[in-house]
Amino acid sequence: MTDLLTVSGLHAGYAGGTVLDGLDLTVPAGSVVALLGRNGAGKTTFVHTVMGMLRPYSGSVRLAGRELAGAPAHAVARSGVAIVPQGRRVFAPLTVEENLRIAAPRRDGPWTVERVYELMPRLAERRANRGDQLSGGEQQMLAIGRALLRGPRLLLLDEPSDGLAPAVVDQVAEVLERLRDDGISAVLVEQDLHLAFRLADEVVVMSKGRIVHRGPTAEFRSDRRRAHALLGVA
Amino acid sequence: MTPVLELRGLTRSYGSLTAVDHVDLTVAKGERHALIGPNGAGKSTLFATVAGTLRATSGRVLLNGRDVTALPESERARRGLLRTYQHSSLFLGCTVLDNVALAVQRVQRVAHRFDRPARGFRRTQTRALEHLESVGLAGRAHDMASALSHGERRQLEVAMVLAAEPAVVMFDEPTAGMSAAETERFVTLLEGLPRTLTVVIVEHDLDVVFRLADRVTVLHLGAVLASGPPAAIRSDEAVRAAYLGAARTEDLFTGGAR
Amino acid sequence: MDTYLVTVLNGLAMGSLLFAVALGLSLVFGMMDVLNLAHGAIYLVGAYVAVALPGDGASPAMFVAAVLGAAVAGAVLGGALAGMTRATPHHLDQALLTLGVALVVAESLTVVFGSDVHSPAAPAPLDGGVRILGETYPVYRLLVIAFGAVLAVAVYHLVERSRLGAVIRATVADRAMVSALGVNTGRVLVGVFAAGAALAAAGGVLAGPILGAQPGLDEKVLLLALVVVVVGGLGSVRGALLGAVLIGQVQALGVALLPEYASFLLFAAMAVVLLVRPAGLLPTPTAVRA
Amino acid sequence: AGSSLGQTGSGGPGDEVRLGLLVPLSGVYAPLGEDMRDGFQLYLDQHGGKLGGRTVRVTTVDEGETPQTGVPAAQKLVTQDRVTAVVGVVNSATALGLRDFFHESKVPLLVANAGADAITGDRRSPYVWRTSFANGKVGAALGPAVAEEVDGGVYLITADYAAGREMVGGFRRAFEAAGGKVAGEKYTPFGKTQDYQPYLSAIRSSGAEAVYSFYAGAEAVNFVKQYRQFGLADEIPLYGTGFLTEGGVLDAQGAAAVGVKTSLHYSTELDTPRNKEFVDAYRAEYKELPTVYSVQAYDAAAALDKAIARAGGTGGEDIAKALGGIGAIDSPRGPWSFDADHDARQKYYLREVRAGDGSFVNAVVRELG
Amino acid sequence: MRTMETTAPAPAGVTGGRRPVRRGAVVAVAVAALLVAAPLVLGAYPVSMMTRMLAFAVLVLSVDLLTGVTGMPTLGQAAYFGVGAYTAALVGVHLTSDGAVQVAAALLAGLASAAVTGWIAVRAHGIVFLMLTLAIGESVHQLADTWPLVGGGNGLAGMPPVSVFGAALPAAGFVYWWVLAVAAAAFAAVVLVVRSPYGRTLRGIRDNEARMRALGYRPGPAKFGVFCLAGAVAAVGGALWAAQARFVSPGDLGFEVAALALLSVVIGGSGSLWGPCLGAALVLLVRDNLSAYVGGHGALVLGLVFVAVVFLMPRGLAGLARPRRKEVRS
Ligand SMILES: Nc1ncnc2c1ncn2[C@@H]1O[C@H](COP(=O)(O)OP(=O)(O)OP(=O)(O)O)[C@@H](O)[C@H]1O
Ligand SMILES: Nc1ncnc2c1ncn2[C@@H]1O[C@H](COP(=O)(O)OP(=O)(O)OP(=O)(O)O)[C@@H](O)[C@H]1O
Ligand SMILES: CC(C)C[C@H](N)C(=O)O
Ligand SMILES: [Mg+2]
Ligand SMILES: [Mg+2]
Repeated sequence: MTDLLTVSGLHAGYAGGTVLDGLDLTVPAGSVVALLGRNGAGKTTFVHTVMGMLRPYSGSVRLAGRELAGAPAHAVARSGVAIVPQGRRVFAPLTVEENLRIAAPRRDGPWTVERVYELMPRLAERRANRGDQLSGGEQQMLAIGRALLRGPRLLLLDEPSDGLAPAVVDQVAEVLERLRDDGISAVLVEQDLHLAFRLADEVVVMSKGRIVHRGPTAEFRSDRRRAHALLGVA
Repeated sequence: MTPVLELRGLTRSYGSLTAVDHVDLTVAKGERHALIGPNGAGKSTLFATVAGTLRATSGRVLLNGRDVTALPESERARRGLLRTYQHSSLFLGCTVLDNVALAVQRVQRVAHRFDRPARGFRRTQTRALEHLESVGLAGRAHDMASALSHGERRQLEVAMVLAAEPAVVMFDEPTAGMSAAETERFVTLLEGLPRTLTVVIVEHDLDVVFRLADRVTVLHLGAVLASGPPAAIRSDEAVRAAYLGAARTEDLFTGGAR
Repeated sequence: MDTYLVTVLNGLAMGSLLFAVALGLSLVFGMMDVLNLAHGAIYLVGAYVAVALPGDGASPAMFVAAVLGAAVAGAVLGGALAGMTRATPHHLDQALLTLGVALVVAESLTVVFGSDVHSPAAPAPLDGGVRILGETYPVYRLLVIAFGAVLAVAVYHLVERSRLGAVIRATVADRAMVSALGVNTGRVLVGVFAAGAALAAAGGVLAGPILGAQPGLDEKVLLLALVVVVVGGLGSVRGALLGAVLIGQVQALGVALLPEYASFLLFAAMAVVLLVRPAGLLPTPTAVRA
Repeated sequence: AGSSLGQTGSGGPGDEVRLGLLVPLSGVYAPLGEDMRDGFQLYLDQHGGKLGGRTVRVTTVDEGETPQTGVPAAQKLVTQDRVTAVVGVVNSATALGLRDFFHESKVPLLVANAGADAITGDRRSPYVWRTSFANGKVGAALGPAVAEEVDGGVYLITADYAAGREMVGGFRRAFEAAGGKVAGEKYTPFGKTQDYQPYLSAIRSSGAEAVYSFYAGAEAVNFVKQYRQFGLADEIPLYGTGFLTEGGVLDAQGAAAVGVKTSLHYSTELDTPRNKEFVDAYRAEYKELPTVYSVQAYDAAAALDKAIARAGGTGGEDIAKALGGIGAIDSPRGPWSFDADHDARQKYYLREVRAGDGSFVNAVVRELG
Repeated sequence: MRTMETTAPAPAGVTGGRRPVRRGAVVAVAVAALLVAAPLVLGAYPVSMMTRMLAFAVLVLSVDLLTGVTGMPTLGQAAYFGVGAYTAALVGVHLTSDGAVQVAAALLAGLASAAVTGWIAVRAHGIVFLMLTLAIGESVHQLADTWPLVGGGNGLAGMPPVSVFGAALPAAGFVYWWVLAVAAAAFAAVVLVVRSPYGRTLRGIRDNEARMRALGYRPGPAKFGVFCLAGAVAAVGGALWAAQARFVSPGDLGFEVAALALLSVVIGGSGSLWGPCLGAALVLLVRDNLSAYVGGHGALVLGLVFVAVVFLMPRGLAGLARPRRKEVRS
């Protein structure tokens, strides 16, 4: 199995301060890696750096061998990476429909706006609402739909279940499972361990900007004590 | 049992959409009341209408038996009715400490004093630090709020609202974005709060809901679908269909003792 | 009564000019969230292009060429400004930056053209007047009205009805996120900026025969455009149009009816509108946040 | 430079005379300032760089648009550059604001444009002299002539600021004293009016037989052009103070100004040998026609020339005293002298804009009273 | 003057809080000493220049209080500056040359005029507030320009030299000391307010007014209060300006003054109080002095300075005092 994403020696942070301190991570093609860790561990920083939304101080980010570190986000996006950002970041002044339309690439992809509506009918009902006239959960659905429309090879999911009702989490999980089966890779940052374990092939735990654990999901689940220690729960 | 918060036929529409539809709800003093429901059910809208951020289309809000429907948001807050935001709403250009101190100094009635530097108001500073301590942010007191991660902001949001010494506090998905450890701390914090304080909480994390709540109300399409003790709600078929979906009962971890 | 009708007509002409100038400002401010204080200076560049036309009473073809030339010059300046304003997302810093550029541009124009007042003539066939309701009215101003109407329709469709418009609005809301959707936001920014500046410069040529060209005109025009934009509501084409028509009438009809208060009218009108509708007459719809 | 705790005064005696030229080089008055600078320089050039037999060193500073910049600039000339006398000042408020300063510093100020009546009226100072004009007098000069030429009411319109009100006020007094009737009056917002159509409509419907106005700079251009564009020029004759059609303003107005009649103390078209010689010299040097502003500064140099020659030394006090006794100055505008108020006592001319060869000029119709 | 430690939002990570404060205090004392000693060594013109800078800095201080601290960008403070200047001049011409009386009268007039006009403006936000204050400023300017009682466009002249404790101050250096003393007092007062709980309230309003309401604050009165205070401070600046120039004209409260004041705040680094005061000095220096060397094209220099500041000092002059860090995209 080849690695789709290879990150090595990544240093990044804000205003000169360092958050990621020489981080290495690989995501094999067709697999889902769950990225876990306490608040402030640096998960979002990592995801943003891969996406090109934050310029790393140093290090390498390779997608299928192509160096992306330092490339602007639109270039990263065009090489097949899509993000469901933390905090949703839907476009407030645009309608649901417009939010989706501007995400859809001009050429045909596997996803269409109609298919997103089918997946999340709630969005179809609210298609004429502006982004900021949606409930929190509806915004999260929109953010997921927007990323799917990009038809990515690599999905960066930063807490996609945040704010979703349990039933919807279920639906989303099903979709992601199907995508995984279709060969899409993903980095899944999650606090909902049910969802993380259900989707991930491997679990990576971050703490203070470093990776402190990496292993198959089943192995991670087998040691409750270690897992609790890693995640900071007594 | 004295009702501290009563909603009578509370309704709020956005144009043709009635997001909150004739909701009647009574919350007793000291109660831990959970509000759950599918996305878009109207939970946040309900909170905003009760808090006074949004005007009610019709219906009334009673706080300690007094009608507060006509009062602006700040007046309701002064009477102890406060809420947190689903999307953190912080003072991003201020320090973490200042965020909490803003709440504290209002309660201590020194918010408009300008005869001494703020540092000189010891009581305010210590109180604010205590609140930060309680959510685990004391170490970041002097960082800018904008430098907090998403989950840290959620914690600050909690500290801020508690620092405003509410009589009734409405938490809108407080643990969304908090890690397991932080969620645990939040639940412990809530459990430790005195029973003079009334809590209404919206949550999608059912573990939290069922651990904390005395009573649970389910909102669906803006209206109350069911209301009752947690056990009754958990087994309610309608609730299951509208909200819970496939129950996730399996144990997360397969090995080791708990 | 007839007197006032001609005044109303004239208010339309001024409104039309204001629209052309304010539109660019409104687009750049409302859509790109950059307060471009160099807008007036770019307008002035256009006005001086009209001055530089060979001789008075140029041919219409020459005049059209001047409009296009000015638009290109404006676009170049606007593109440069877009590049510069990327340095900072803060409104006040942008104000400082664009004002600095405005001073440099305006002062350079003075170096080249001197500080004398210039007043280019309208293209020869349009330089006359027609009798309307017993008064002589300059033909050129009628043309300006027509131009404003065409511009309004065209831009409305482009901005508020197309995918490009949606991308632009999204870029203001969250630039990094749009970028993460594969859109080169730098280009969007430059494009909108260039278009806005091109409008300003073209407006300068168009207004040349009416307002002339002289040092200091840039500030006056900028101020008027700001008033129009704020009164109309930021970022909306219809708002800019309504604001321009309103301010045009305030300065024509209002001045005719209340000459003693002429100097207070502009700001009084603005204050009244803003007190009643703080977001302007026709803002881009903003929802109440829960 | 020493301390700043003592009184300030002008530079001590010496062979060289240091003069300050305070004219606007930026802002709306810059065209005036440039003409003044050129006029002053021309006089110096014509006299070998010497005034009253002494070598002159000129420091030019920018007056800017308002006293905000003008006053500090003058203070710099006096306290830093230690000049013996200052020439210039376009803005009346700046001149008025500087009065006390020059008075107390005992440094002569030769105002070469600013027209406020009060500069040489109520608060006259032994140190402040004016080689230009007083607003009211320029306006008044035309009053009797218009009363005589026009049969019917005259409409008054001007920019709403001190100079506008003084000029129109001066005109009105003289005009009404000569039996003229005012058909209406309007004061348009100063510096804020670009479109005069509402006022032009009002003029038309007032039934006035003539219009009297004062504008300067861009406002003058717009007013005169629109006066023609809206068809009034062919129906109602336009009179005004000379600034309405002076210098660069007239160039910009072009044909639209033809027929406008104004009063002023100078015109390039004055048919005297002294003026011809001046115009030729000026043209040769600067490739353009002089303006009244050039002449006012030119004459300030001439006045200083005489005063320095008369004065025993080059101290400010001596020169100020000497200025009172210099008698008539043989100027391109015709002979003039300082009156008791330290103002220029001079002739005014009735001028009419006519097409010259290739450009437009203020032809001199006749002398005014 | 306890200046340096006033960098309004505390820099991130104040772990080593001690040393910067002490260094700041040293710099503050040094600056204060230099300011006091200036007239002993400098000539009359530089000292009068510095006097104007101080007066203008007081105006800029009031703009920073509104713009940087409270988040209300204003183009109207020149109006209150003018009110103060005219009041001081009127008192000087008609009543007394006592500087303290003039300053006190100006302060009250500024307070009153801000109170009368402020209630309209404080209801607005951002650019709308900016435009409303501009409207106030232009209207007051128009009034000054046409009102005969204050001399109209010709301005108000004839103010005798200012006196302090009965002694007239004829020389530039003494006027300077008087202005320095009052400006320092104004600065100290504003610093105190900004660091007080009320200052925190104002920063809260700047960052998130809706949230303030949800916490039980009434932002309206708090904003009105600071608006009045800023009006009073600006008016004190105006009185000081008048004390130096001994002449007031509509030009002193025009748009240009308002704009330069706002720009000084940005140049200095908004919210830091001392930065904008430096910005004020820089702006006046360029406008009044450099202009002479470039043949009336001072605006060109000023424009280049503005552009340079944005690129070289992203956080204004105040930013230079903090360790420079790499900027990153986010
Ligand atoms: N400003 C608005 N204008 C129009 N419709 C709105 C507006 N705000 C919310 N809505 C709609 O009202 C409904 C209720 O929204 P609300 O935010 O109260 O839901 P919620 O129960 O909090 O959902 P979630 O669990 O997803 O946060 C949603 O369908 C939403 O789309
Ligand atoms: N814009 C910023 N400026 C400065 N520091 C920041 C910024 N954003 C995040 N940080 C800091 O960087 C660290 C990592 O933040 P990050 O958002 O990557 O954490 P995270 O693991 O995603 O946390 P969470 O679970 O809360 O989302 C935190 O200590 C945070 O305080
Ligand atoms: C003739 C004008 C240029 C006079 C000038 N406006 C003044 O203030 O006096
Ligand atoms: Mg995160
Ligand atoms: Mg919600």
